Amino acid sequence: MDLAWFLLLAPLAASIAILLNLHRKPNYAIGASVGSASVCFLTALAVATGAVKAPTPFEWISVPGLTVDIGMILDPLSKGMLLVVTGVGLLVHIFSIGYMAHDPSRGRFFGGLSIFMFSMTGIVLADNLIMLFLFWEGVGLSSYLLIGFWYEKESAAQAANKAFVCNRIADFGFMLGIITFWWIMGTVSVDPQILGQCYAKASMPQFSSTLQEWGAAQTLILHPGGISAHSAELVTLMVVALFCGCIGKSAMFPLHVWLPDAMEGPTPVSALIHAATMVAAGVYMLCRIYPILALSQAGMFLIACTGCFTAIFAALIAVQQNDIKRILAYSTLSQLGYMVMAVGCGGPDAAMFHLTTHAFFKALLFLAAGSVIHALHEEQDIWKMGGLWNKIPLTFWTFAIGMIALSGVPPFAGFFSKDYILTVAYTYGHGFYWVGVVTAFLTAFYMTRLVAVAFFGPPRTDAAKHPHESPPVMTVPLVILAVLSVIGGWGVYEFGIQSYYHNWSLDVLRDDGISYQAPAEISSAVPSGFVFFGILLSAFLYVNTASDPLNIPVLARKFYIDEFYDNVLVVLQQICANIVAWFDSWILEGLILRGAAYLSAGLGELLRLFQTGSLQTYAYIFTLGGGILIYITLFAH
Amino acid sequence: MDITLNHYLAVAAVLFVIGLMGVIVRRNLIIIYMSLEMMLQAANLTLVAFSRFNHHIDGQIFVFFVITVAAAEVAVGLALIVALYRLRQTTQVQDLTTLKF
Amino acid sequence: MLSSAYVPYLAPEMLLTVWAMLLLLADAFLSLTPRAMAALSLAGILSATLLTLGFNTTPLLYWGGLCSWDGAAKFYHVFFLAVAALVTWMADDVQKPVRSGASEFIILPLFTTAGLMLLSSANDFMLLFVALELVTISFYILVAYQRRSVIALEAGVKYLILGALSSAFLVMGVAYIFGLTGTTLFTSTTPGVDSIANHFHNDFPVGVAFGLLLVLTGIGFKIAMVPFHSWAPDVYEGAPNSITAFLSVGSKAGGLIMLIRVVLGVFDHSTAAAIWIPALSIGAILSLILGNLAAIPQRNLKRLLGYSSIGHSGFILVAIIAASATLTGTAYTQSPNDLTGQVAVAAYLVTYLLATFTAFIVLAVLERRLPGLEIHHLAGLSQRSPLLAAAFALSLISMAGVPPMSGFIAKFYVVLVAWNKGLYTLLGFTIFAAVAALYYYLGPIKTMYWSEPLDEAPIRVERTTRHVLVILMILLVLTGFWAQSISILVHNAVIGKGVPAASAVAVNKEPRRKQRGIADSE
Amino acid sequence: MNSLSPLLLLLLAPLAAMVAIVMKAPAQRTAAIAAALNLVLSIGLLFLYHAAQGGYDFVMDCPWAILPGLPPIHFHLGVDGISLPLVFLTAIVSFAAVVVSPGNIRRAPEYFCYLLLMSLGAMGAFISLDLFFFYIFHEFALIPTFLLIGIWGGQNRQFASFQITLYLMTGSLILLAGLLALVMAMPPDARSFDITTLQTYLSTHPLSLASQSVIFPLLLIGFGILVGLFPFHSWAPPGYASAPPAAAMMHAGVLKKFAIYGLIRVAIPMLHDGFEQWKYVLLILLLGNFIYAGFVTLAQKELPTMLGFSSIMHMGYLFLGLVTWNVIGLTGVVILMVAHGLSAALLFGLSGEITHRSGENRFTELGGLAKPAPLLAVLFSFASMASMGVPGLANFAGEVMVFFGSFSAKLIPFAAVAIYGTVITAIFQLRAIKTIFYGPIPARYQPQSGAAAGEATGMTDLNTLVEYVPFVLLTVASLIIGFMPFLLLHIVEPSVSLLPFLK
Repeated sequence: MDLAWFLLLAPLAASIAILLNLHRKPNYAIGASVGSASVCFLTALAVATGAVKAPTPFEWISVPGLTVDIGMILDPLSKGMLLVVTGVGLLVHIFSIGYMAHDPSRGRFFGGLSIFMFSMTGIVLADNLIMLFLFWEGVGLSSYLLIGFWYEKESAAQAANKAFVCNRIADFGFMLGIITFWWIMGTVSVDPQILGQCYAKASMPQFSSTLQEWGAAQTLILHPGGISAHSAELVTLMVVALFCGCIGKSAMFPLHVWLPDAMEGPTPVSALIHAATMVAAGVYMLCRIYPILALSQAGMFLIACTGCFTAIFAALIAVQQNDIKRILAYSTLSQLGYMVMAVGCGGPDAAMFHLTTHAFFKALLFLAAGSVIHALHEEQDIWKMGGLWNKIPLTFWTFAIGMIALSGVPPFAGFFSKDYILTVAYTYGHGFYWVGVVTAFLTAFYMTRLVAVAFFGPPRTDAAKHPHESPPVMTVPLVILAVLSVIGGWGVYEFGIQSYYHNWSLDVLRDDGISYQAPAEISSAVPSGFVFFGILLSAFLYVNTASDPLNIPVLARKFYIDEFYDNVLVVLQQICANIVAWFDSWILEGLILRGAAYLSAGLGELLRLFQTGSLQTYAYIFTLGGGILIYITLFAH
Repeated sequence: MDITLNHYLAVAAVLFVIGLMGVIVRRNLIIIYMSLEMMLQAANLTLVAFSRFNHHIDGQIFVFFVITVAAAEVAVGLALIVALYRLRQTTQVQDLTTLKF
Repeated sequence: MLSSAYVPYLAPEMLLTVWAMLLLLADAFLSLTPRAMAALSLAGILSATLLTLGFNTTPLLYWGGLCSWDGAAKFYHVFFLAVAALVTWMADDVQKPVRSGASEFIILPLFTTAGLMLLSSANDFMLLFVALELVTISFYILVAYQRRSVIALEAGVKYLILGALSSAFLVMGVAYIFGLTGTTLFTSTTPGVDSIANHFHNDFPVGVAFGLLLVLTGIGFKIAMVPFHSWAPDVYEGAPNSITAFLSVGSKAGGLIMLIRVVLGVFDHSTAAAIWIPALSIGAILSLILGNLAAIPQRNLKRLLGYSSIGHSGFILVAIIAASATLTGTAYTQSPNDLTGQVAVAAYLVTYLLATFTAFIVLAVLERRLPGLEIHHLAGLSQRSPLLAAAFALSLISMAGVPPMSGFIAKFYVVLVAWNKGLYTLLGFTIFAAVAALYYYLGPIKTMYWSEPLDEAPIRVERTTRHVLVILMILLVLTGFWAQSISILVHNAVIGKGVPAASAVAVNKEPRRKQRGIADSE
Repeated sequence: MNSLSPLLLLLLAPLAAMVAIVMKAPAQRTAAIAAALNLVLSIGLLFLYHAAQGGYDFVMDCPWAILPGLPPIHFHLGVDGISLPLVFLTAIVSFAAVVVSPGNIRRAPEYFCYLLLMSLGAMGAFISLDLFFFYIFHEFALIPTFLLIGIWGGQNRQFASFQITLYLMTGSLILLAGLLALVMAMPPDARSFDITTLQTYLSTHPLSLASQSVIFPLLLIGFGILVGLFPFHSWAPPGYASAPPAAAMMHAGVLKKFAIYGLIRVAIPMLHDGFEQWKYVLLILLLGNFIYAGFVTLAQKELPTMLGFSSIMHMGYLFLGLVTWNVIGLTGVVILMVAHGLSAALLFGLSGEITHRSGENRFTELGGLAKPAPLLAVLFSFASMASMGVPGLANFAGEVMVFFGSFSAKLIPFAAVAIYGTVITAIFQLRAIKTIFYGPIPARYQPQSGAAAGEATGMTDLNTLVEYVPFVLLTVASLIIGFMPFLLLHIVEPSVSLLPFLK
């Protein structure tokens, strides 16, 4: 058997073992889970060095016209992503040992993590869209299980449901996209070579006008099956539908609402799944199928717009949040928006680069936040913290590194990747660039606000006065991530993450001026200036304040999107459901069915009334009936 | 005036209808039973008339069968009515409405 | 005309009649126990059956053309003898309180049966009338046999008056037919001999049509066709159980074979069919609707079965209509036997016999053990006597026509022949009626199986009864699942109409047109 | 081919068990042994079947009866890749249903006899290659269903049992008329009840369009009623809600599949022109299954009725797969039939356990049961995930193939609605999980410390082997098919490819 299968089998075996028996024995469960994560990471290292080759795929579904393999693609893209996933995953596993040490159900927690590892490596390795979808749903499932880990809490259960349903809505589109993909391409494989061939096909049209394609899409909706498989509209439709998957998984507007709520889960879960890896799977998927996306200009434009809008939209909301994890969650949204925008602007390598650095520092931030929360006995409101910087120094310093990296201060990792994205955006369109810059400013602003309020100033509660530093099993992962957050963006000549992905993208893409443009040379001084301005402004406002000097309800209430969904869409749906159910039980079943039944029975009651018991009535019926019968048959026809 | 077949048939029909009316409107079982006999006799009259005018003897033979059978029927019927009278002290049909609906 | 060679065909009837008279005499002079009487009676029935079974089914007329012998005659002879056997057994075994020492309750059914048998081979209106009256008059006595019971007497009187009324209609109808054709003979083997079937091929006078309809009125009474059905629920309720079963199966079958002989044997050509097919169609539809719908609210089991019997008549009438040769259809010709409406009728009757007797035997047993025969008295029967409950349930399910019970096969045939002849309207009503029927048949099953028993005491069933019930149950299932068994029984049950003497070999498949050609050439 | 077939054993085992039970053998044990035998046998058949070439195997054919006016009836057994998975489904669900039933149920012998009869009927219908037996066997289940619901049913059982029986009887009668019409519309010398003969003949000599367009709707409505095609679905939810869990498992899991099987086997291949003509009507109706039934499901306030409507809704996928009539879609339909059978049986069984153990089936009253009953929660989650089409469970493989098939057949808007159906399913299934198992525990479901608590019932989990084995078995089967659909596909696909008129 090929060694590479261990990437999938090890966590699968661990999760099955935990499901069957080990959930009752937490320590064994932890052993199995962490062990499997280590195996994964080691195998991933072996894969990355090229020591382990891609295994022979086997047929999962095979009927004439549709073949779905279970196989692996081991190209630079997946290798890089694999290292991030398994590496960060392993660190989070280790961190969790300490973080979850006092939870009686931690066996179940680690089981969920193992399911996640299994699914996530599956997504990374998938060589076709159906397999990708399989694991795509698998990460959704593990996310659901882990968000709802404390299921006794109503809010946790609700958040888990919300996450799953939002993803499902998006997967609706994704599935449509996959099937359209198959319809157009005749395959579901995403092997770069096959995609490259499709991409190179002369028959593949390319478009530049959005409006023109919208008209065509209308044609499609009104005349199903009336267009040929290779028509242009369909390609755009496919791109948009595939992008839907990303909208759900990577929590783009308008389906972003589940991600902040997902913070109901344990913090390591937030770090691993809802910041570093799973939510980035959407971006990874876009990069994986990038040659196909690039076929539709309109689709790309839509992707870029969505990403851009989500980036600034989430950043704005983050400015007014008070829950440490929620701030980070909105920040994640915003950064994901960046990445998606990068893809849309024609820079998948930029997106992947940012994905990687973001995985480092956002995992770091979440784990450090977890450490803070742990230290303060489950306190998450930053206004109830304060003055922590010298009491839990290790946590503070690692957190600070993460914050600086995220803000994009040179020469931390975030600076390079963000700068690269802005470059790509500038090449694509200046508007995107400027929105990106403003977002960078906002990022710096709210992160500084977070640090200033949570770590500086006087302690605002008793808990904040006596925090305790976390054990080494938690702090060591922090330190490792902090180091990565610092050096992650560095590149020396051809060695570095940026050039790694850049080389990948040059391999995959053709340089035809539409799908890939060489980035323009622009100075990074402007965004950096904005970043510093943001940090300073925020520090000025927030150091040593007891309450928020800004008070913008519309931001604090997240633009009322949740309220709109809960009070309008959900209520509307329930009203529809009740109306239909009323119709079903009263009209269809009641009036029509029972009506027919009662009518028959009533008619029966009526008919038996003729049976009066009187002989004369009988004789009368006999005679009259006979007479009528004779009349009808003889004379009336 | 010639008395044709139609005259006989008409008389028979009238007899039949009178008998039928008797069955329907009279309330005493004995009377009803007599009306029934009248209906049978109407049929007999029809048979005889047809037999006579068509020169077929079969009809008249049939009449004998009908009369015989009617006699048997009357024997059984009257026995029933008597039994009923002994039990209920009535021969009125409106008292016979235990079985209904 | 009287050819002694054919007398043996009448032997079963004669045997039964003579045997019954002897038994009456024996009853007067010897002090035989009812059981012995029943045994003797059964012996008579058995010998008559053996005699009948010995005859082949080559169609012919005998007794100067007054009687006909054919597959149908043989089938119905055996059928009535089987019914008689069951009735006699019931009278002795499960109806003890009814017979109460007097033997007529056991002997009279022999006369009835003889009459029914004669009815099934009558080829002349005169004989038909006499046979019919033999049946009817003996039924008057049997129905009102419990003469200390008000209900029984009331039922008897109602049956008497309405029966006599229908007889009057029948005779009147016969008189008109006779008057306009000059004969009472249905068909004749000899071209020279006058018979009704030799008349009216091109025109069909209103008078004869009127007569035919009056005859149908009389027959409709026997088979409880709406609107001549009024007696059925009351008489079913009032009569002793064995007699109700007898009425329900025997009398109905007698009426049906009579109907078959008249409408299919004599009047089955286009001008006449234009009269009776609409009439019977209306009757069938009304019977299907009234019988099955009015049964829904019934609470008394015998009454419920009475209404359901009306409904069953509706089903059978559909098959008789479909049997008309004037309707063209697409019958299947490859199987060894044609499926005709007549075969369907016979099949229906066989399954109906099994189900009805099962039901009434159960009711007869229960009559003595339960306070009454309302549905609610059955509560918890499945726990008090699983056998009785199962037997009753099976019989009801079979009557409802649920596969794989034998009743399904019967309904299947009816649907099939109706479909073959394109009687789609009737089919629609049939399906509606089948569903409605299931509704009320499920009611007693529900009560027997779900409801808590009012009285926990188990009901003991005597051994013979038990065995008979088990056999009937097995037959109910077997004849459904091994459907061929019924078709073996009934495939010959077809009247051999108008077979010319010259080619007396004949088959029931002789094309109608050819006979007409002969008649026309006279 | 008059040799005996192992398929005969599938029928004899329950029959023998019924006889034994009547002879006073221990009811549940006997029934379970028979069902287990069938399960082992059907799994064996899955392996023995000559999968690669498709077509019928284990055939046995003996003349049964010649009825007047009808082509000869044969006792013709055989399975192909389409029916074999359904045989397996029948066996496994029957086994689960028997084992799930409480052993101390009142009037146990009767109960298990009826259950076995249902199993026998379903099994017989799937392995019969003669229209007559195909129809008759299915009807075996009608009266047992009535009695099971009536005697051992829950609330509202009287109404529900009557409604389900009468409605299904109506469907069966219409179906019967359709089947008869089909046979009778053929030229006399070609008539036959044999499904294989009919298929061969009718694929080369189709009936006239006029008769096809009359007969097909008869079959469609007949089968449609039996399977709960919108708007003929009203019998199902109250019926399933009132039925004892085992009966609901059998009916929703297995018997309903009979109608889809009939459409694949009889209606569509034999009346293909009629199908082409009526398929737009079918498409509209299946939209009703998705949207209408989906919304009604969303509004349900009790677990069993919700499951009832959801099982109606999921029939939409099967119908969509049928309409595609291409290899991908039909293979998906077969897989999905098995998958839905497993998940529906699981859900109804577990719903029965929840109702039984908590004494409650209203969502408003349930909550937090995951704490006292974790195994129940896990299994229910598995079943819900299966029903939602989460990959790794069997339903996904079937659904995804149906989607692909419908794209291939250019039914894109319908495929879109079908995929949207998975969203609706997710909404109501997750809500059910949440309200039943999550959240704080109501006080009355706290595990009781003392036994003397009287009527206050502490919620208990599935404890003994007998209690959880049936559910685990169904779950594992679903997982195996879900993870390795190719196991089943190898069996299904060659036979599906042999169907006529494939697009």
